[in-house]
Amino acid sequence: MSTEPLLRARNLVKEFTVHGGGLLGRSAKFRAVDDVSLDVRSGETLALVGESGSGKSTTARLIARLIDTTSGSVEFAGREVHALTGKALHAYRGEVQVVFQDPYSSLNPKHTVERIVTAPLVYQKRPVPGGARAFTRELMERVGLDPDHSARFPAQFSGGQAQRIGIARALAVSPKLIIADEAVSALDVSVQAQVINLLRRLQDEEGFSYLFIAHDLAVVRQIATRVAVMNEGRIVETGDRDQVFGAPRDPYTRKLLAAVPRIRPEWDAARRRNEAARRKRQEA
Amino acid sequence: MTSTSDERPLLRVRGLTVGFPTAAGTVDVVKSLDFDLARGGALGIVGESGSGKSMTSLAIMGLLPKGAKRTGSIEFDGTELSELREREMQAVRGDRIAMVFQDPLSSLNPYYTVGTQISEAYLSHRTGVTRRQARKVAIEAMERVHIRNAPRRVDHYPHQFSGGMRQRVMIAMTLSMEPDLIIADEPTTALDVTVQAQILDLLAEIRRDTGAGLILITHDLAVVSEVADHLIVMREGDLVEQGAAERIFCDPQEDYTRMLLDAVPRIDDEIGLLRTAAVETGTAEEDR
Amino acid sequence: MIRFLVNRLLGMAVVLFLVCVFTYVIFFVLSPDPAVQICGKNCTPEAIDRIRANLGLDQPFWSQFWTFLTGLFAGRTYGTGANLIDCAAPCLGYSFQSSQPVTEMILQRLPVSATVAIGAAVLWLLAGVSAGLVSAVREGRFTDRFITGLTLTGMSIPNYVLGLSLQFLLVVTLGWLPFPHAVAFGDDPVQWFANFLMPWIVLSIGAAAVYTRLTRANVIETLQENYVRTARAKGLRPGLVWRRHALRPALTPIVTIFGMDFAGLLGGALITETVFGLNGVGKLAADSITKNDQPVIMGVTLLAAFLVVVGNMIVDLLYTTIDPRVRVGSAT
Amino acid sequence: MTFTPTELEAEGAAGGEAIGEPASSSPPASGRRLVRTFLRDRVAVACSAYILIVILMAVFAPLLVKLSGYGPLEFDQSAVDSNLGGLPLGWGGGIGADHWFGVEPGNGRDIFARIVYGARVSMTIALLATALTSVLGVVFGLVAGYFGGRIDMVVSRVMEFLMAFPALIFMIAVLSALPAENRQALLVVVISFFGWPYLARIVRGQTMSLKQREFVESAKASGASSAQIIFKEILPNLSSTIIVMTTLAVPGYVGTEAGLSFLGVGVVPPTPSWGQMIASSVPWYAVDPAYFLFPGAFLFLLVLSFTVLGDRIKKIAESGEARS
Repeated sequence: MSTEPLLRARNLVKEFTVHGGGLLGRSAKFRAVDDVSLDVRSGETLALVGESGSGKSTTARLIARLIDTTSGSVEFAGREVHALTGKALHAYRGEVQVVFQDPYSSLNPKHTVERIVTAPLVYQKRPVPGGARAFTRELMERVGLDPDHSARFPAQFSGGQAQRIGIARALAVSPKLIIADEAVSALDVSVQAQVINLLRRLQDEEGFSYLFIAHDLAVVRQIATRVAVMNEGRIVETGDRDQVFGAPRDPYTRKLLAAVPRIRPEWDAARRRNEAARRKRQEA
Repeated sequence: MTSTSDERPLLRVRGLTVGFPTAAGTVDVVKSLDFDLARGGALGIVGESGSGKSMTSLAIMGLLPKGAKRTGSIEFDGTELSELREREMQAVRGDRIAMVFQDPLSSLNPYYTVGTQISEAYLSHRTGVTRRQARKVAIEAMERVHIRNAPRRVDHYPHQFSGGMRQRVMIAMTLSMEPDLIIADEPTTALDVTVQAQILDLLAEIRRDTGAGLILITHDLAVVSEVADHLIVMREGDLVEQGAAERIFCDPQEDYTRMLLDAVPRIDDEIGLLRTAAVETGTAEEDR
Repeated sequence: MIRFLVNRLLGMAVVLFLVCVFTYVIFFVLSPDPAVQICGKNCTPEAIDRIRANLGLDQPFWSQFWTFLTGLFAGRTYGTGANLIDCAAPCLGYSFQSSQPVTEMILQRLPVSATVAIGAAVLWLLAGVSAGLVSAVREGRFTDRFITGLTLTGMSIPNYVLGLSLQFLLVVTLGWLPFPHAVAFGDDPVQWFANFLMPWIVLSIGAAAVYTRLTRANVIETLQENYVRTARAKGLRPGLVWRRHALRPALTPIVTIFGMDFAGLLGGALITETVFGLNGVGKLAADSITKNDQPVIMGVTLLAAFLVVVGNMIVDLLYTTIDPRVRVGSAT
Repeated sequence: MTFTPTELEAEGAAGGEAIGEPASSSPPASGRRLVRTFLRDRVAVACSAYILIVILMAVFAPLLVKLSGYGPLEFDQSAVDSNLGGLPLGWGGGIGADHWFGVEPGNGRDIFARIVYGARVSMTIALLATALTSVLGVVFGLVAGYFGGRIDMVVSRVMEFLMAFPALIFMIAVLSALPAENRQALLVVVISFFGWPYLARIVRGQTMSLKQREFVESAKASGASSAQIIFKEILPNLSSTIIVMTTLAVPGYVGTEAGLSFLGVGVVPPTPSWGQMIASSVPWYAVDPAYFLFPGAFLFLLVLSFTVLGDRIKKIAESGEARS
């Protein structure tokens, strides 16, 4: 892991104008992201946590350059992202991919899996290695989908499968950074666990970085290398995962952690004992 | 309420089945469910999407969508609900059994003040009540769910409240009648985690103060572990496992329950590959 | 609230101004020279020039438009000297063909048009909303399908076809109704009703059909709302659930559309009045087309535009009182 | 009402908005299944059949007229009674082997021939106006909805302005002021000029909501150009809306053309048009109802067929999208 971060965001600010309407309407400014700085290192997972309205998704969109900043800078591999134009911007879009929250909303309902998965390559004007069909099949296999379903439409898949399609699409251009915006929040818990494991495995294989946006601290703890906590547009605390979860410094982080509902550890401990005993019985 | 013995459960459900007629025959979304809820008890119904947990609650309330067929017995405080006529059921709803829904914004009518909506049940279940009294009841209910400035807020409209406050309004709505049973269907799913904690505390407080029974329907095992003393695990309309909450969390008997418990990411336990029942690359688990 | 009102009024003024410009430009550019028309058959170029000067037609466009605009607010005069014609505010122009200010011509005929329009509006509102409610209650059953069929027919039948058919059937063949002519309500209420009944039906049929469909769709949709389920969960009587939680949200959009449709009625009145020979503003416009009396056509167009813009405005204001989400902004 | 706006608007408000609202869990209805559903619907088939007949009539008008023997502009004084002010001789306005639908009172022109040629005018104008409004509506709606901001403001204001106009009256005013040449082309232009906002508004609304969906962001994040996003990602999701809206627009335009011709500002005589035939039948309807009934019935049935067809297609499209 190099010391130079892959992505370096400095003093990001995003203001939205709230229109008063009409000819005389006064417009107010709302600061959704307020002086946010963060680094994502190569191969790591930085989790950005916060409640709704904390500005975490806006930050993600600023970094993906889906929206423009009010001020501040985003550097990717040493280049200022918001100064990029034309070819260079196009190339940046091939380096950074986004996996969205709602698997159905993020897949065009009128396109087949094959078209969806190869779309980033088409938009990047790159050739599809080995032809669209074979390429899609290979990607589908890698994310745990039946490759024979490549001609199906998104609606014919379950939520977890659809999210796998979204992940496959992100992998198509072999990006260096994947921004996962609440990528597992809409999934049932058993499916969620599978997708988290898939995300981790893919990172091990490919070595890309994640910017993992989530509101669920327990999920974040399973996947993050480092954690940044956001509240009302600001980052209140950044640190290694174990530090943030084990010894949170900011009162808001502490409040957030305290609020997480939890299964009592002693129950989990009892369950592990019982499991072990059962396994022993079965072996006997 | 005083006449019934304390051993008889508040709610006794036997063979509850809910089916929807389709072109390919009736599809059962709840299949022959049996369970009891003790007086003042808190029952958690847990399951993933499509498990039939919400339909179970609507079946108890007699609020199933058009076309749904319900069979089986639902005995509430000695009365067989499935035999009641619609008019008699209306007297039970809101008065004896109250319900809190998942999405507080869409569950509140945007055209009326929260005060109107809170006192609505009171006005229609009690005869000879003046509007003034009803308004007082509404304010009291709002105070009980800790909405500050209740006498002023009572005249506000739902869109003027935040998500958590709206859910408090929904709960206040159930309180105006002092029900014996509150059914909460995913009451905190749409809320932020800090607000969720407040609402869960509030539900616990109300149980303590009123002695009402609670059915909490949720997909979140961690939430249910904090609230319920008794648990039902459902999957695709079937009851997988039921028992005391501690027993199920400590010693689950069914593979599905174990799988669910394994899949829950922990905030203060080991970190590792989340154990999932299906082979992770296999699609069999989700594929239908 | 006051800011909102001022905003809306300003917006309305801008739209009305644009309407005036737009209309004026079209007539200025496209219509044949009125001077030639006035001059008649035995005309010399000098005579035309005299008339042009008299009417100010030799002035540049903007100056003419300015005169027209001031005429709207302060009145104006046409011609000079002995031929001076006074056109009091609001002056919409002067019809040289009938030697009358357009405003006066319109005002004379307004009562008939108003009777036709208001009666039709009442009829379509009552018929449309009640048929829509029945349709929604009986969703999917025979009554619903029957009403749906009727609405499709009502939407499809051109109102002059319906008008002529009704006249042939009820007046010529069966003799149940008189051939419509404008009877004042004060003179003979029964005759008044009998004479206006057909025009009302003809003018309202299309809108009634549309309102039926709208009501049906809105009610069915509202009944699916979560808050209706909440109301039922509170143990409210079905009547109360319907009245309070289904009807009000479902009918609100209808109230608002009604304002616009009512304001836009003049277009429909044009055909209806022509078919029945009722001497209203619509008939005036239709006759002016035949006679190519441009000032009148322009006057009626401006009136119609004015009605629609004002109607829109009223709807907007109404909406703020009906829908609390618009009336009171959110708290935070 | 003869005129479209209210109806289209109502359709848009009631159901139109929902059409493209993509059901989160639905496969795009397969074309073949839709066709099958459609063919099972007897009413829809009957409507299509009638529309087809009128189209065939329009296309083969010269041929049909040869068969029937009289052209649309031919006078036949032998078929009318000049002593009775020109009333057609014989039953039902002169229906017989010579004149299948009878003749016009006064000059004895063959009604069948005029109906057939009138179909040409009606269909041409309505279909051309529909094509033009669809192109304008889709393009402006997509552009306004996708780009938002100032472009949207300008387009929206123009749309509001045009929709706030009492369109029928204004069309009459414009047409009455315009010269009589090229009436049919003028009608198409004028109708389209006032007609496109109704489709554009709905396309705009749906584009705005589709733009919010994450697949659009995803395409953008992959480097898709605006044109690619609009035409490859968004447009396919609007197809059912556009089909339904255009089908529902045709009857409106048929009615508008007929209405304008009825009022004397549409198609100029002697070119036959149904609306104009009805207008000239007004003085005669008491003594010669057939003169009014034929064009009236043809016109009504054509509008009805298109309306019902649009309604059915809308239902099929909706159920196709609702199916999971």
